[in-house]
Amino acid sequence: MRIGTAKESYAADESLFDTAVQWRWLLVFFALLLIFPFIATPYWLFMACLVAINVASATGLNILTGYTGLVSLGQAAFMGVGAYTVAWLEINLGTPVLVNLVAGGLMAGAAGMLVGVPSLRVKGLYLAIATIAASVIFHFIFANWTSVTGGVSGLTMPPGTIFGFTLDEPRDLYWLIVPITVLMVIGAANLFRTRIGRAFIAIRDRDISAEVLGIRLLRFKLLSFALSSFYAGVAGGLWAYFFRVVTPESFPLLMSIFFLAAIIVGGMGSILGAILGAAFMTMVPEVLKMVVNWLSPWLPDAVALLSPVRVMVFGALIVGFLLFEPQGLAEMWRRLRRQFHLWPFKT
Amino acid sequence: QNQIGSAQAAEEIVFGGSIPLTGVFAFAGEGVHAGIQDWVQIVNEGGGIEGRMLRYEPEDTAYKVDASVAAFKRITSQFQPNLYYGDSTAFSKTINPELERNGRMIMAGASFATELNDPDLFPLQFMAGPDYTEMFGILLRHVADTQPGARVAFVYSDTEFGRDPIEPGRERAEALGLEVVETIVTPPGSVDVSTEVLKLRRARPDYAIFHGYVQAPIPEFISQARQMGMETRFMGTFWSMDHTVVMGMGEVADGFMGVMPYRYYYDEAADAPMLERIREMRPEYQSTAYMQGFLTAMLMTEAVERTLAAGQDLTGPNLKAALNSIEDFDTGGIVGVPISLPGNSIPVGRIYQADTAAQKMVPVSDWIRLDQTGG
Amino acid sequence: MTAAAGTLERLGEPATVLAVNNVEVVYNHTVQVLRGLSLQVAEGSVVALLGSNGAGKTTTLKAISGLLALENGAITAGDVQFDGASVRGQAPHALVRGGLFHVMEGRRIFEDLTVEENLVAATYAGGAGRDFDLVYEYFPRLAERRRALAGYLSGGEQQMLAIGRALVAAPRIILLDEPSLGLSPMLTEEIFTIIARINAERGTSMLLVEQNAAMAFAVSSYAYIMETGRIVIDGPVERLMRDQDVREFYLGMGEEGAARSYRDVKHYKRRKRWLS
Amino acid sequence: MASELSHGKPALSVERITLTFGGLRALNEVSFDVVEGSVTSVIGPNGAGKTSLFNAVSGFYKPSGGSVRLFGETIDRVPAPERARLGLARTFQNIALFRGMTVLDNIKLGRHAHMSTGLLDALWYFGRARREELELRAEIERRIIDFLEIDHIRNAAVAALPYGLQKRVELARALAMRPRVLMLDEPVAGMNREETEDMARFILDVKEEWGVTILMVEHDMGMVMDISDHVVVLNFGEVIADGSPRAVAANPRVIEAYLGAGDVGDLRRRLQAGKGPTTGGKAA
Amino acid sequence: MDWLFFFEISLAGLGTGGLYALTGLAFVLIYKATRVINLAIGELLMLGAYLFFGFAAGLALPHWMAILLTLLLAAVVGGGVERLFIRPMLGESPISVFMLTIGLGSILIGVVELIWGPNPQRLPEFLPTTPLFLGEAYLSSKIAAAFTAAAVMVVAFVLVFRFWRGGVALRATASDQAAAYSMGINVPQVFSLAWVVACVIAAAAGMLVGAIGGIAPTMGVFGLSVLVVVIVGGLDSVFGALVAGLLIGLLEALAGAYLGGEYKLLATFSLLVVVLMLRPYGLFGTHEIERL
Ligand SMILES: Nc1ncnc2c1ncn2[C@@H]1O[C@H](COP(=O)(O)OP(=O)(O)OP(=O)(O)O)[C@@H](O)[C@H]1O
Ligand SMILES: Nc1ncnc2c1ncn2[C@@H]1O[C@H](COP(=O)(O)OP(=O)(O)OP(=O)(O)O)[C@@H](O)[C@H]1O
Ligand SMILES: [Mg+2]
Ligand SMILES: [Mg+2]
Repeated sequence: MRIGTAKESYAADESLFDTAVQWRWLLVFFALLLIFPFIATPYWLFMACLVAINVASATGLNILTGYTGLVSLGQAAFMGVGAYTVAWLEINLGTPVLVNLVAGGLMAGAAGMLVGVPSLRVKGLYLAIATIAASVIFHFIFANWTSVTGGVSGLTMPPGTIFGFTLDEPRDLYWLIVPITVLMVIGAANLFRTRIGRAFIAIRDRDISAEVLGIRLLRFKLLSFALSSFYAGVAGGLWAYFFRVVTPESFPLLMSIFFLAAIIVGGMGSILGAILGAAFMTMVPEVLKMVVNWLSPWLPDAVALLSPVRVMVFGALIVGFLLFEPQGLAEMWRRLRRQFHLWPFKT
Repeated sequence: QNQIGSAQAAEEIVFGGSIPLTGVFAFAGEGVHAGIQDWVQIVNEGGGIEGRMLRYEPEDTAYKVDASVAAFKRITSQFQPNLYYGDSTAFSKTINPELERNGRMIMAGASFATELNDPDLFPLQFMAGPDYTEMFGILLRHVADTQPGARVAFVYSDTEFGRDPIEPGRERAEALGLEVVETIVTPPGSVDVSTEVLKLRRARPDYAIFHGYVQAPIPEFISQARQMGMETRFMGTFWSMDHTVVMGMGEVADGFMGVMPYRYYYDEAADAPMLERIREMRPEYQSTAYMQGFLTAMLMTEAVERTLAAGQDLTGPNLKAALNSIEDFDTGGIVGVPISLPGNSIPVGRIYQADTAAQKMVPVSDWIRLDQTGG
Repeated sequence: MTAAAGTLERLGEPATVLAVNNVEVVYNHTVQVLRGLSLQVAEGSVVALLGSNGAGKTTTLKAISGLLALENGAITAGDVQFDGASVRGQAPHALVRGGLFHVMEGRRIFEDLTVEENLVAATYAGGAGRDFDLVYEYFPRLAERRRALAGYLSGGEQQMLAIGRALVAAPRIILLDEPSLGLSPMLTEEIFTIIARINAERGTSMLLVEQNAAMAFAVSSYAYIMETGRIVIDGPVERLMRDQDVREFYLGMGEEGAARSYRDVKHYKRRKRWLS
Repeated sequence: MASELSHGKPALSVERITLTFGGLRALNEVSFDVVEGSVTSVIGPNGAGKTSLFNAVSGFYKPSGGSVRLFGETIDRVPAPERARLGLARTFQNIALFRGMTVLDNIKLGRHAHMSTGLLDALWYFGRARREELELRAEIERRIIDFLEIDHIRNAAVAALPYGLQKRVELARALAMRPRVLMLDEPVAGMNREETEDMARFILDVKEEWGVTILMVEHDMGMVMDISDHVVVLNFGEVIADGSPRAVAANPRVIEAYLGAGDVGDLRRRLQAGKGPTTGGKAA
Repeated sequence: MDWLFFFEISLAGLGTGGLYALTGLAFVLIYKATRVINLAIGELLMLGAYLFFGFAAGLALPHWMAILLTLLLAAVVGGGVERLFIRPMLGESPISVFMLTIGLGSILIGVVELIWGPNPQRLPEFLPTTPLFLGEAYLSSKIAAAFTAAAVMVVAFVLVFRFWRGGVALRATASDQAAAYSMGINVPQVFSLAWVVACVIAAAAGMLVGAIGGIAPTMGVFGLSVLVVVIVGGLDSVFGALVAGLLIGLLEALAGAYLGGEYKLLATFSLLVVVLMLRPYGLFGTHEIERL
């Protein structure tokens, strides 16, 4: 509970960030994003880009699963569609990077829409499993449509160029990936201030009554699928520029599970949740690895010994969050903020 | 911290590694890890290379490309490695542009993918053995030698790894006058192979070559085939030829053959002092992945030594050139013949066969050397 | 058991089956809903518990039957005694098997089980075994639809099924939460008649939560009225029915005693005396 | 009063609607008119098909025969969401609020079908989407929140609200739908006398001040008889009576099928006399 | 058309189908009682196989004893998992619980890798290996034995559900836990029971699967095919698991034989899509009741 935020107008009440303090923090955050590439090591730049890509994709999945209530285990496959589209365009047509990314997103969006078609009849976890089917089928296409996808060995693409700059290293790609992610996140946040976002939430809470209230179920479910896959497709396209090798094995089912885990750990149905969750889940294995490395002076050969523990910790994190912090990191963050705001009385 | 790092790097020669210590390929990762460690220790105990110590910096990747790249980034930003071990074909391909840009190191890895055996596309990489197609070549050469005109079948898993040598393998077989009567692909992770065995029985091959597996489902395959009374001889490629893996198949493994570029841990051949050394360091059995890691490290340090001896900087191209200059190199018996590395691979191998009674892999052919260009 | 209780009753003061003493209930460790609530149900009697929406009637019943824990609620003070023993620490199913049956608000029938399977489920409460004739005798309509999925029954039929399950369980006391919710006037009357009949014929005690005060008063002998978590007024039904506030707010009668029309209430508002 | 209205223009006419579930005939050739500006109530025993009728009218169920007209236009081919846009709003028997949203968002959702923000506008927000949202907000505040006296809970999560308030929010959401015909399914079920009085007042105000035609299903006979202009009685999916409240209440078939004795005092006397009921358990 | 071949292939397919059905049964049991989609079923199966491996190969116990101990320990694991992880999730959204089982699967993989290492292993032979011929048609005896064991268990369960009132208790609990409590049903006990029995079945399936294909920490992918089975059959239908298990086994075998191994998964998942389009709740699943 914040003290002393009397709203002056409805417009103020409807805005995303309601206080000057929040705006200030936001500015600080953006400033950090701006100077980050100049102070970070290549490793941290790499991780930052990876986090940003995952944030973009997780935000997309959050639209579909967190807000619309349609569980999808096909997010990785949609990323794959985006990545292949981008790689194919870059290799064969050499179209501009941004065009390729949009095309990747649209392609994935179309694929998502197709997968979403059963969602009108198939519900709940049946639908979740049906999306696994989609990822299996896409994997099959990736692996066997050799003339386009390069078969199992996939596509190796040249670096993208933008305004004459070659996007070769994370240091360059950062300026492509992070702004696009920021834009996509802002878009998602905006969405839930409007009728479209509300319709999604209504479908999540009770789809049949939503219909009687004037929401066209098929249209909005498909829209949610399309939008979520568009996000995945763009993220996949960024992924392609980032790694420059796209193979069928790049987007396994496990990756879809990863994104689902990310939004759960972060907090379903929360924009901040997807950001925190994706960042957290991307960083956890790395942090664990560091811990193991720090331990190695004491534990001889700790790397080899403690490695299975990492698999366990990945699982334990999901389980732990669900058991002890089911609202996810976003809720923890809010609690923290509340405490901060009340301390000692107000900021 | 960074300063300390680079100061060290000036002294030490860093050997980085994206090693799959967990995940589906962990069994290989562990062997490789131990092998590299041991060779590094041997070199350092011997005073390093021109007084410069080796420093091995591995990181687990769980056999995931993004984790491997992350490990690479971290290791390269913290140290300046000149040598690197990568874990998968996808990683090798992904990191290749970066390698060339970085220009400071050479890389080898756990992948014997045919694709990587191209010095033009992958100028700073190599593999410490034959590529998968060459493995097939060696196996087929052996088959053609023992039973000219034999009927062969390929059984492979539906992965990049599995599909790699199938097409060239077919051409190769035909060139050798062998008949490829069936190619059977199994989905990754499949358990029950009854239908595949039935298919194989219809084809009645004299030889069936497995590729793309570690162990499962080979034993079940063989056991069902034997139950059906099939006389087919079964063969495997490198990753399914480890002693533990083969013996782990149980009785059915008896007579299972395959190509192996290295000698087994327990080989007491007189010309293998290095194996003696390994047995001293590690009294228990070490896998063929260990040998692979060990030999990789050995070749890399040889390249470093040659580069330093020539008074050159430790750059990727220099190192690779030094590596390519290796000719008739004595591996201390790890490979039974002197080896050369004119391109990206060492197309040498030998056919071993399982003797389950003696619990040994025994050689059934001499060392086979493919001519280097005939991949 | 009922027979024994019956004799006891004749010997003197009826025994108290259920006693709620100064109970406080908190949801999610934060929201306090009951604030020191007390009530008693005598053996063989029907007691009504009335109160406006959100007063905590359902919460009271859940506190008694132990279902509170499922909604992250807890009794933080006071005690509930069933048959002389505290219910705190007893699992809900154990209470049911001991003869305390809760017919929950909103019917809560098992939608994807058939009518008959719903009754089978109730046999877990002990009681009459698998003989459902009694239920079908009270509710012939259920007999007709015994193989239908309960989810497709109409509201009234579902309510019958919910009470039918209580009959199968043959408990000593039934906690009834708004049994007339959504029922037609005739069915409401029917249900209440049956409630009275069960009470009369089988000696089953009842604690009845109901919005239809007139109906509730018709079948019960004693009533409690609660507001925001505590009892504000209680007494024998005869007395309450003469209380001016009760007449006005629960029975809808104007000051002059005749029933008030809904058309006339438009701008009329008077505060309840017990709140001031 | 009822007779005057019965000559008015029908806002909604139901014509020979038939609806079946498998073998079950839930509605059988049901016909009646809802006169513009009236409060029309549908009553009938449980399972008579009242809710099914609502569902058929609002397009959630597809009737197998008959047709529905809204202000003279047939809407049989109009899908449910589109009917909402035409001004057919409703509340639900079992509260169907969206539990993950605040009261305000629930109400805003009611306007959904009348809004035009497209996907790109929504992602960008500033501009058209924002303007539309702010207008909506202002209107809801002015016309609905104040009117239904729910300003203190506008930012509360609906799941935590007491039942009575939830019903009120449902009404608010239906009002946000710009209804021309408002269908209320058991608006006062589970309410005590006092709350019922509040709701009755809102319903009458909506009718009078907003000029909305009201179609209501309710079992609370006191309220139905007091505030309706017209009553339709359904039994086993068929209309068995149709007329002014007074006429319907006196109709012997209605009494037999639905109202029963209707005399609580009598019931009480019977029970207290210990006679035990004689009619208990009788099938309808 | 080579009919003998077709027949043999079909037999083999039905053999695997039996294992699918069995594992599907474990899955359905949990779903029926607790509405939990247990994505860790593959890992529980793997754990069972490893436990047997530990007893039979590690401790070199006689096979019958190893089997008994495995089943016993699996029961303990089932009870423990339910108590520690599932029960606290009562009332949470199905998605959360579904994710929880994914986490659980990951934990199990880690534990197994920690104890037994990451490498694939062979189970000691405990199934008959003498070949079996039906007329001229060959059938792997292991598959036949596994199929028989699976069939017996599945049929036993179909009967139990038909004639035992516990079946009603199970479904009642799944439908509405609070209401089940209020019927006097011991809900925690139903939960435990479902998990215990399901884990025992999964362990049994694990031993059979391991006997055929060997064991590895990754063998949980078997669960993926089982997922298809239970969706096609209907999540809450024991009979559906049986029918769909056999159907999927058959389809996989035929696709593998006539189209090639790469088509196996494609075929089963395509079937899944087709079935869901026609019957959104699987072949025999209960429709969710949707009313306004
Ligand atoms: N699970 C819960 N968590 C938090 N608060 C709750 C919960 N259940 C009920 N409450 C709150 O407790 C209060 C009392 O609720 P309760 O359901 O007991 O009222 P009631 O008297 O039965 O009302 P009604 O007549 O509407 O049924 C309400 O304010 C309600 O919001
Ligand atoms: N989706 C459905 N499938 C099958 N039968 C249904 C369905 N919906 C309603 N029914 C049946 O249709 C009949 C009418 O139901 P409806 O809900 O319309 O009754 P109602 O008049 O609203 O009753 P109540 O006053 O109890 O709400 C009932 O017998 C019910 O079981
Ligand atoms: Mg209540
Ligand atoms: Mg109704």
